[in-house]
Amino acid sequence: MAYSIRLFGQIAEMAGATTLEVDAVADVQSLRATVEARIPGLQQLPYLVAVDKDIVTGNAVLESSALIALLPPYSGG
Amino acid sequence: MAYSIRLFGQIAEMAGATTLEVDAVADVQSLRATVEARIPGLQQLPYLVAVDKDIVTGNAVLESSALIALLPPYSGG
Amino acid sequence: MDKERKIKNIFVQGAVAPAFVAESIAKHSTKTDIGAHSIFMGQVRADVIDGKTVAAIEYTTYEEMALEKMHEIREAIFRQYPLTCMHIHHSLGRIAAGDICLFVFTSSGHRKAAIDACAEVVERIKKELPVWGREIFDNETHQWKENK
Amino acid sequence: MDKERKIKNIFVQGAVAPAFVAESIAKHSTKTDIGAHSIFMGQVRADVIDGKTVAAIEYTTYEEMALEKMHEIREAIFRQYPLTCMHIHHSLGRIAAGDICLFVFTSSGHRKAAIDACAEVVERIKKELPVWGREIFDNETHQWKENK
Repeated sequence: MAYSIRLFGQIAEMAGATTLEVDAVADVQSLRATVEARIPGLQQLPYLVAVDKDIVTGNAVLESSALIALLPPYSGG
Repeated sequence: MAYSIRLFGQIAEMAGATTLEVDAVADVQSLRATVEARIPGLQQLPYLVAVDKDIVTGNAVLESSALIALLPPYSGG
Repeated sequence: MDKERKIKNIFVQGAVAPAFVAESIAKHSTKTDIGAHSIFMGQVRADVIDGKTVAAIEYTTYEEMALEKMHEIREAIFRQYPLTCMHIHHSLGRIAAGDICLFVFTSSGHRKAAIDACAEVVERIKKELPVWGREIFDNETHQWKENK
Repeated sequence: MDKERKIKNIFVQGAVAPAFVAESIAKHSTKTDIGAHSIFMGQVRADVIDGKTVAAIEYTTYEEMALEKMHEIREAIFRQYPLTCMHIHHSLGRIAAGDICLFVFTSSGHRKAAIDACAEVVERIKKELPVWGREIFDNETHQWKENK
């Protein structure tokens, strides 16, 4: 089991890719630790985690079917 | 000495004219009494008096050169 | 009349055309310090009153006074908000239901000033400009509007 | 996705043309219960940062999420305000300084609803839509914007 995480904006630029494959993790907190270890500089950025197109605030268990995305601060409009 | 008073909107319609000639009066209060006697229905309308293009609230002495206008409630925009 | 800015005419005979709005917007693309535009437009409603439908509103004004008043409002708004520009057009004459009778356009570096200034100008126009609208019904009777 | 209203696309490739704004306005002349239109437009500023000038902003989005979020915002706004209609267009891709990148258009019977709804939609778009703008400088370096 693994996730194909979607990366956007500045995070995609930092990773040099628009997706990142990571092994299964239990929850969003573990996910954050994992992706921060993989993408240099990410830890310094106040990014959001979206699961199934909703922002997760705090922690949450991750289903194996979860659609995960990492979102840097918004700047639309 | 007399004033040629400008009438607008509903007041012009009530008077059937866009100006009204009135003999000299001392102040705005006297003016109001005079025009209300001349224009039937005016007393029932909450109209404003403009002197030299400024609204007069309360009473004020009228110079002989005063440019007077009667303004019904606004409805622009 | 030596005021800070020249007194501008805001009155136009007839409705404000959407194409005119587009031209106004397009002219601002060279002003690259603008980040936000706010526009308000008044449109004549076909209100039904006692079974009669409003077909048009006929606008008249005390023009000399209205333009001086608008000038005062404009100066006050420019003092209050960091605006790049402000454009105002008010129709006179008979404006059919569905047509635009007022166009207020403010621009600024950032959204808050543009939005707040536009809203305040609209309120002040409604409250302070000597302009009168006569609602003409489909049977050619009429009644005078009054702003709330 | 059985929601009350259909999820609408708000994204357009490239700038919003003033002529498009005019067409949108003109389409509303048949809706004669409308008395007030409020429009907000965002325009790309040629900001100067550390001696470099912004030549364009390149917008990207997480489209599926943004459209769902926009749908939620739209539904909430329609519940809050008596609007006749609401139209939103956000640019994607490279938008040059001076061009329009956001167009929000609300209409109502009376001015307060149209104005307040428009202002609130703009705030929510800035705060809640997963959209990113990369400021491209005249020397082709860039930096990422962040909404305040």
